[in-house]
Amino acid sequence: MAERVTDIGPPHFDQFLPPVIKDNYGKWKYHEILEPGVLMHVSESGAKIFSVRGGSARLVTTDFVKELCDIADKFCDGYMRFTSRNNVEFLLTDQSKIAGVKDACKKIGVPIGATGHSLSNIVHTQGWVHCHTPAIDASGIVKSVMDDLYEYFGSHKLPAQVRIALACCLNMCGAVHCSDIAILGIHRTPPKVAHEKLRHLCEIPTTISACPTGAIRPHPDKNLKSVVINEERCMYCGNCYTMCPALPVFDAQKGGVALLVGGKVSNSKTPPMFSKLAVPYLPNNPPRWPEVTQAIRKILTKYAEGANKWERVGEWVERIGWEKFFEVCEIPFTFQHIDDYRWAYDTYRTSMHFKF
Amino acid sequence: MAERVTDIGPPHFDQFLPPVIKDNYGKWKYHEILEPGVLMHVSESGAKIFSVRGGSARLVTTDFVKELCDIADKFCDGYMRFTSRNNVEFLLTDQSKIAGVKDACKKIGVPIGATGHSLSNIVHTQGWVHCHTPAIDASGIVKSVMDDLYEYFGSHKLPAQVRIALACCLNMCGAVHCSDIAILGIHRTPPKVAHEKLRHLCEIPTTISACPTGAIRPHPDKNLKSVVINEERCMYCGNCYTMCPALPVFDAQKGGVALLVGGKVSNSKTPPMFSKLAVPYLPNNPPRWPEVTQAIRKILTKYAEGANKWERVGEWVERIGWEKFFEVCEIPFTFQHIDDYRWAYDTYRTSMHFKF
Amino acid sequence: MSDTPLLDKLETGPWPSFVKDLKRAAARKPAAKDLLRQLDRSYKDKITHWKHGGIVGVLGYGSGIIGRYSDLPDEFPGVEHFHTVRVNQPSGWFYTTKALRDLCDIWDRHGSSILNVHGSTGDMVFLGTTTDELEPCFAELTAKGWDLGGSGSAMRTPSCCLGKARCEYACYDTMDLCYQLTQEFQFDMHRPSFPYKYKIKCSGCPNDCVASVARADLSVIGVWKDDIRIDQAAVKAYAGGELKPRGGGSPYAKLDVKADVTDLCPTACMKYDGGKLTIDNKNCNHCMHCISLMPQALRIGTETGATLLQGSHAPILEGAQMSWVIVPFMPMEAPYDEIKELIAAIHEWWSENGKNRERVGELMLRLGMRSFFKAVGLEPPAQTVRTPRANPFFFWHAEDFEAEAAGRKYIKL
Amino acid sequence: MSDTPLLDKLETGPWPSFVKDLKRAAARKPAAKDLLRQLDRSYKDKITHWKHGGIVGVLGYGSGIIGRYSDLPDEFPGVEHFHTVRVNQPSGWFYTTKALRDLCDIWDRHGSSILNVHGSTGDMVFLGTTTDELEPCFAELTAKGWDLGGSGSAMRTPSCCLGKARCEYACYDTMDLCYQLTQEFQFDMHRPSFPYKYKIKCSGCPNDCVASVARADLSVIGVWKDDIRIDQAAVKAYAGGELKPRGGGSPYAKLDVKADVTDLCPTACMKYDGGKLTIDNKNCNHCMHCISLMPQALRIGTETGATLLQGSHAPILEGAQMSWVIVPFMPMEAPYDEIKELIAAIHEWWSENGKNRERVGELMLRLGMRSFFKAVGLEPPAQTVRTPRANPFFFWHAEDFEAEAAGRKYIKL
Ligand code: SRM
Ligand code: SRM
Ligand code: SRM
Ligand code: SRM
Ligand code: SF4
Ligand code: SF4
Ligand code: SF4
Ligand code: SF4
Ligand code: SF4
Ligand code: SF4
Ligand code: SF4
Ligand code: SF4
Repeated sequence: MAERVTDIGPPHFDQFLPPVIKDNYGKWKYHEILEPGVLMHVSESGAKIFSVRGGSARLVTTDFVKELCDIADKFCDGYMRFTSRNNVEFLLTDQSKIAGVKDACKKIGVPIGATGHSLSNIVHTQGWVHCHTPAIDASGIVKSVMDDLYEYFGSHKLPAQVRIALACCLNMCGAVHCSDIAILGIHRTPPKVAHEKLRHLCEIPTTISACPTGAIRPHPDKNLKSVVINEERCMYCGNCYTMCPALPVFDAQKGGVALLVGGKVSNSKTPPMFSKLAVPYLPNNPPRWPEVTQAIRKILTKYAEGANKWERVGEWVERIGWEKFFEVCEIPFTFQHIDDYRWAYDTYRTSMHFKF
Repeated sequence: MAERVTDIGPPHFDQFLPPVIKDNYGKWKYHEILEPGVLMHVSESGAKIFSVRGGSARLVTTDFVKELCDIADKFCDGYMRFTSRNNVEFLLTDQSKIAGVKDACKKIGVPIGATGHSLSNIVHTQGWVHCHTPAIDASGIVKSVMDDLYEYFGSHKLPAQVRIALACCLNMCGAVHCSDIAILGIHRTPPKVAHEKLRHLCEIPTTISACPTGAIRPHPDKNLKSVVINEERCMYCGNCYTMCPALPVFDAQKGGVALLVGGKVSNSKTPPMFSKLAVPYLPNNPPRWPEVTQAIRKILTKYAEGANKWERVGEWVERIGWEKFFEVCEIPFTFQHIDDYRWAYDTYRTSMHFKF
Repeated sequence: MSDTPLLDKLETGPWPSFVKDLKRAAARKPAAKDLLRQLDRSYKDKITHWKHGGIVGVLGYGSGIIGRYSDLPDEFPGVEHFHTVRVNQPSGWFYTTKALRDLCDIWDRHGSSILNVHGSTGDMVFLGTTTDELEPCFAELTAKGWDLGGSGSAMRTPSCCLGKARCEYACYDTMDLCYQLTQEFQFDMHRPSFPYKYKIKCSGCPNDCVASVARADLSVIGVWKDDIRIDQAAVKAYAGGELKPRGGGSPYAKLDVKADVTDLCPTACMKYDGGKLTIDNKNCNHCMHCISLMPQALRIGTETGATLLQGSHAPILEGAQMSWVIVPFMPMEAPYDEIKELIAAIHEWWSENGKNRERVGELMLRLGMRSFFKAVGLEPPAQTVRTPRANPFFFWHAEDFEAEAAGRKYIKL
Repeated sequence: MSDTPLLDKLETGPWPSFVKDLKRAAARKPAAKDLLRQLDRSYKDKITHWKHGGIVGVLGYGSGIIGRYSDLPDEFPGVEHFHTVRVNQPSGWFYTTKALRDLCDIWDRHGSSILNVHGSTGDMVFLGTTTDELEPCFAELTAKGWDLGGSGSAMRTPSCCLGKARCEYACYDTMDLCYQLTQEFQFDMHRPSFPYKYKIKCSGCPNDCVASVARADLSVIGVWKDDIRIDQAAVKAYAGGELKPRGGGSPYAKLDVKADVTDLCPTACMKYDGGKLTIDNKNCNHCMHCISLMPQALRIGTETGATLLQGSHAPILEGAQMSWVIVPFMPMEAPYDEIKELIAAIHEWWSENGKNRERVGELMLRLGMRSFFKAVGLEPPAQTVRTPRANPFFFWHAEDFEAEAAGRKYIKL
């Protein structure tokens, strides 16, 4: 047997860079967005690179990837990349080939866009396709929302860029917590303790200490070697389930979607912001989640109407005030909106700076 | 014996109001500040009331109060009041008598001012005059600082009003936590346990639970009926001493003054703000506390030079950024400045919005 | 040589000298003399010479008096006992000289002749007397119509700005409300039975001239709901320099209406084109900036009342808090039943749930806002938060699921 | 009737349909077919049908593979085992078609033919294979020069924006740093021995195109220290409308340099009088707004490097955190010794003090910043805080008193 190769890390990126990049590495001077989805970067040397950006479902097949390769082979000397939001980019130096790339993309159903003031691809997670803790599916909701908001992907109509992300449970693998609009799968009932399984599968001290609110206690019946959950304290985070498979936190009826809005990560004008709870609950309604798509469309539309130029969703909301945001979007204010976790105090209105 | 009178509350204010106020109660239309310390309020009816505002040490004698009464009797038909910052106000309707009031005030050493863009009186507390927990005196520091900054009391030179407050310990009876400049007496050493006294004077569970950081434990020697203090956890708040006289938290050498800046309570432009730690320690140096007066003068001067029109101290600091404030005032940044209490996270810089 | 060599250094300088003043009392009162001597000793030792307070008071009251004893009674016998008497001030700190002289005379007879005008909470504080003088002093006070303020775990002396008495910005009658609430809660003020202290402060408008947002468990701050009244002619006069900004209280001779007022409006809801000033009042957040700079051109609206905010206190134990909005708008007219009932409900909830020495604001944080709002029967207003929660850790109650079954929706679609 | 009646509804609509795509794999792969069938069942039941993951992996590695088993293996035998393989992406997600085809071929041979391009951390995620295929798959990957990414309590796959490869804003070579750090920490990536996961993300400038501030225990964000370079002629061209704002990426045809740029500068450090644009660079906070709107007129400075921020993570357990500044400026040149040593020191401190499943940011909060800065040998920079503490509860150590004795002053007088 040949020696096993380990710890080599990924290939060096150099071998994947088109010659124009190698030649102009670190020398780019400025860029233009020629049309939605098409970027031109110009080097100090005068060299140019064109990038055509296309949407992808992210959950794809090798067939699809090979189709992308076909396009890159035909127009881009075999060079392409993916973006930090799971879009694909075709890299080329011959401007005349842009049309060809766009046509070829159209044929395989890849929409062009995601630049500038567009709605880019939805960063998302596994959902029912691969994970054990989701409250919702990921890919199906993403498909439904992007179908509905398709017009914004391939245009620059919005007051600023808009970034939606989805996470199927509170672990937030989609890192939705700083998104313009966050789609979050939530459980709403405490875990049900499977005493028989627990004794075999779980370490009781670890399970107890996993709970951020201290809701888990050893079962009073010592022989059971299990735990009980103080349901009043549980906020359904599922962290105990991560540590102990005998504590499933699912409820097909009560689980669903929460929407958080107003987050961002860029430093442009305002510092990075967390997304804040906007809609505490929408039903989990496969295969097309109509309530979710409608609610997002409503928020996005109100934003597009109300925001100033260059204003991100969160900047718009902060400017008009959350109480006005709720009014404009017709979202009733509920107890769920009021923070009662660790740093709750900092969210309270300790001023007269509010509107009626 | 006559029946004991209790629970009558204070006299109704009506009997203390001058006729012009009774007649124009709720009908005031606008005011002017005729000169520093002199206000004119004009009613819808056209009636006017003039108020002459004078400074007071707050810690006074009946002799002094009677001197004030003499002035009010002579010029104000016996009407006067005190303000929420312990200044005295003489209320009159005959504008020609203002000069008389001012002269009379001068004679008894009462300075005129505290209106508009001035430095008003320093709200303060008992200090060594009457309290059991102070790290510093109150009245002496106030006198020293006001002597030093006297020019700002009777003028409108500053970019906005400036409010200084003093509290002689962390209980903060002066409510200094929202002041433009806060003078705070601090202890810097853990309480010394007087085991003999403790057993007689203090309830151990109450004492233990008084400590916000959980630094107090029952003494391992049960017979002692006392406690021990984990010195690493103690941040010298003195709360245990409030509950238990056997835990004095004084140290004549180490105690001293901290300055916090940038607080406000009005809603003008910006919402109310807490004061933040500027100078973590200045020596406790009676009778004139030169380091304290110099540090305050320095901060006030830098503010007066650097602030925009109408900008309160906190608004100025927030605009230029704390790192620049430290630079401008030549205050070295220390570990003490970095929050490590309950809501510390919200004070951290989670952005690229800083200056070099 | 002087008895008080260090303090003597505080006799000079332009600011009123408490040392000079107190020396007058010292000339006739041994207590005042020994106070200065002990204070001088503290200046030398850099340490207080007061013992931890003891429990003293007047008959039937649990508050109003702060006991105080010297830790050097042999050296300073005049201050062996040196208790303070908190005299509840009248609303707005208005006095006649007659009343003030009465008070001085009482204190000359029964105490050190030293006092604070006023204490931080608002009381007139008589500083320094002995235990046996307390009852006679109290008797004389009540005879003249005065009563004690609060201390300990009780309702504390409410205070207020002068409001409608002399301020054009007052959105409700602060002095009357303060008086009425003080009367309403006399029992709770004098018989400490709360988990901790409870303070009320009433400001007539968002300028908050009694700093209520920072130091009152209940902050009552005046506000209007309708439109700021504009006198366009006066706006012109400001723009032209005939009227001085801030009534003349600033170093700036002339107002630049755009740069100084509309550009600094925090909601950017004002417009000034050099001619007419307009305000989009629905977006105004009542910060008062524009009104303060142009008091003759702008006036508060006419649909007025108050915002209730709750929870502020000094940093012990959880860190300082400011009060936060619990009722965005409440009309504020005598007999003030609504606010009185609410305060009673708050006290009930707090007394039932509060731990010893837990301020109401700390309890709200510990139990959560839902518990509070439910208990006192208020709807949670969107104005209570500056921003909704960022974390996803929210609770669902059976009543939420029932409401959903009955049709509750979380957004109108 | 279709096997997947609910999923079929997702085949229509303009956005790429994963259902349509996956059906192609389903036609040749039983695993893919059963994945769709089981997913359809989840759509019906509104519940996941995956069991809690088990521990599987390749020899010698403790990470890179996520074990996954169906809870309905009898109904969907094709996904009884359905593990994922995390393939460490190349810096900036650049590929040649040759490389991509190789990867696809490997996955066609050893897995379901389904994958994510890419996972949220950055890996290319091969979705769904059986335990016995793991080792052969890994062998083929390494043979072609690929390796696995991280999982579990380990160093996770670092990622980066494309930086100098195609962006004029890059303040350092993100792709190179990402590669070098990935190589440096191979051992820690594949052998979980940290208290919890540790993520590094590298963005070339404050636009932060890999969202590092939100989701990296160590966020490396490019920045410059000197002046923004201005091309005044281009400024004129923007003002005149010859150049489009944001390179043409907005709905707005023409830039109003004052209203759109200088008035929105968060530090108000820019001036434009209709002619020349000036910047008070000492007060610029590098927000990038002006540069983004006028990329042909403004360029980042030339004294460049990176800011290090630490501590971000998702909400479990204490609530989400963003990273905060720990080193305002570090030059960032190969061989990157300074940052490598700092990371090693951080790991040491965290490994020694961190509780099981405690992220480094949570540990910093628990032990306090002094403990952290001391341990890793950094001075606390004023930039680490947005604002100093408001509470008065600060600690003093013996070393502070010693420093005072040696002359330390807390303000220069
Ligand atoms: C390709 C990509 C980096 C990569 O290595 O993959 C990228 C590329 C560029 N970004 Fe970005 N950004 C990319 C993700 C991001 C992210 C991360 C994310 O969305 O998760 C952010 C932070 C988002 C946030 O704040 O929530 C981001 C915030 C920005 C901004 C700030 C805009 C703002 O208003 O806040 C700019 C400036 C601008 O757009 O003018 C920017 C500017 C740019 C420029 C113009 C930089 C340049 O000169 O080349 C690039 C083209 C932008 C465009 O398409 O309009 N990039 N950019 C990423 C494309 C993602 C996608 O497919 O949609
Ligand atoms: C007399 C007094 C109320 C009382 O019942 O005693 C009072 C009276 C007035 N205040 Fe005040 N304020 C009084 C304490 C306060 C306080 C409380 C404090 O300092 O502890 C504040 C909040 C301070 C803070 O934010 O930290 C306060 C913040 C204001 C403001 C907001 C100014 C700002 O820039 O933030 C205004 C508006 C203005 O000055 O134009 C104001 C305006 C006024 C006006 C103009 C109201 C009016 O139309 O009559 C009064 C004369 C102001 C002047 O002297 O320039 N008053 N004012 C208090 C005088 C205190 C003193 O002797 O110095
Ligand atoms: C006399 C006075 C200071 C002054 O010189 O004006 C005062 C004096 C004392 N305060 Fe105070 N407080 C006084 C107003 C305040 C204020 C300001 C206010 O009420 O607006 C505050 C901040 C606001 C608040 O309530 O939070 C205040 C916050 C405290 C605290 C901390 C409470 C907290 O929740 O953080 C304590 C500690 C305690 O209660 O154990 C305290 C405790 C004390 C004690 C009783 C000392 C103790 O540990 O038991 C002091 C007695 C001193 C003495 O011997 O005379 N005092 N105290 C003020 C009352 C005079 C009056 O009735 O008018
Ligand atoms: C595959 C992936 C989602 C995706 O579809 O892209 C993923 C999937 C899982 N994540 Fe994640 N996380 C993934 C990126 C993230 C990110 C985003 C990032 O790295 O930028 C985050 C938020 C940032 C962060 O690290 O805080 C994230 C925060 C979590 C957490 C919460 C950690 C926290 O401190 O709050 C957990 C819970 C845990 O570790 O026990 C978690 C746990 C998990 C587990 C292992 C489930 C579990 O409870 O053990 C998921 C396995 C799903 C499966 O069966 O495939 N995952 N996870 C992402 C990794 C792909 C890759 O390697 O490229
Ligand atoms: S967000 Fe939750 S359910 Fe979704 S992939 Fe991550 S851990 Fe799994
Ligand atoms: S779901 Fe979360 S809150 Fe509920 S018991 Fe489990 S760990 Fe605790
Ligand atoms: S601040 Fe402290 S020392 Fe000063 S009066 Fe209040 S309790 Fe006493
Ligand atoms: S001084 Fe404060 S922190 Fe120190 S032991 Fe006493 S209560 Fe605890
Ligand atoms: S709070 Fe408002 S109403 Fe009261 S005195 Fe101050 S400015 Fe006037
Ligand atoms: S009160 Fe404040 S918010 Fe309202 S219009 Fe005036 S400046 Fe603007
Ligand atoms: S983070 Fe900055 S350097 Fe990197 S791609 Fe985005 S804009 Fe360019
Ligand atoms: S980068 Fe931001 S802060 Fe700096 S000059 Fe430009 S807009 Fe202003």
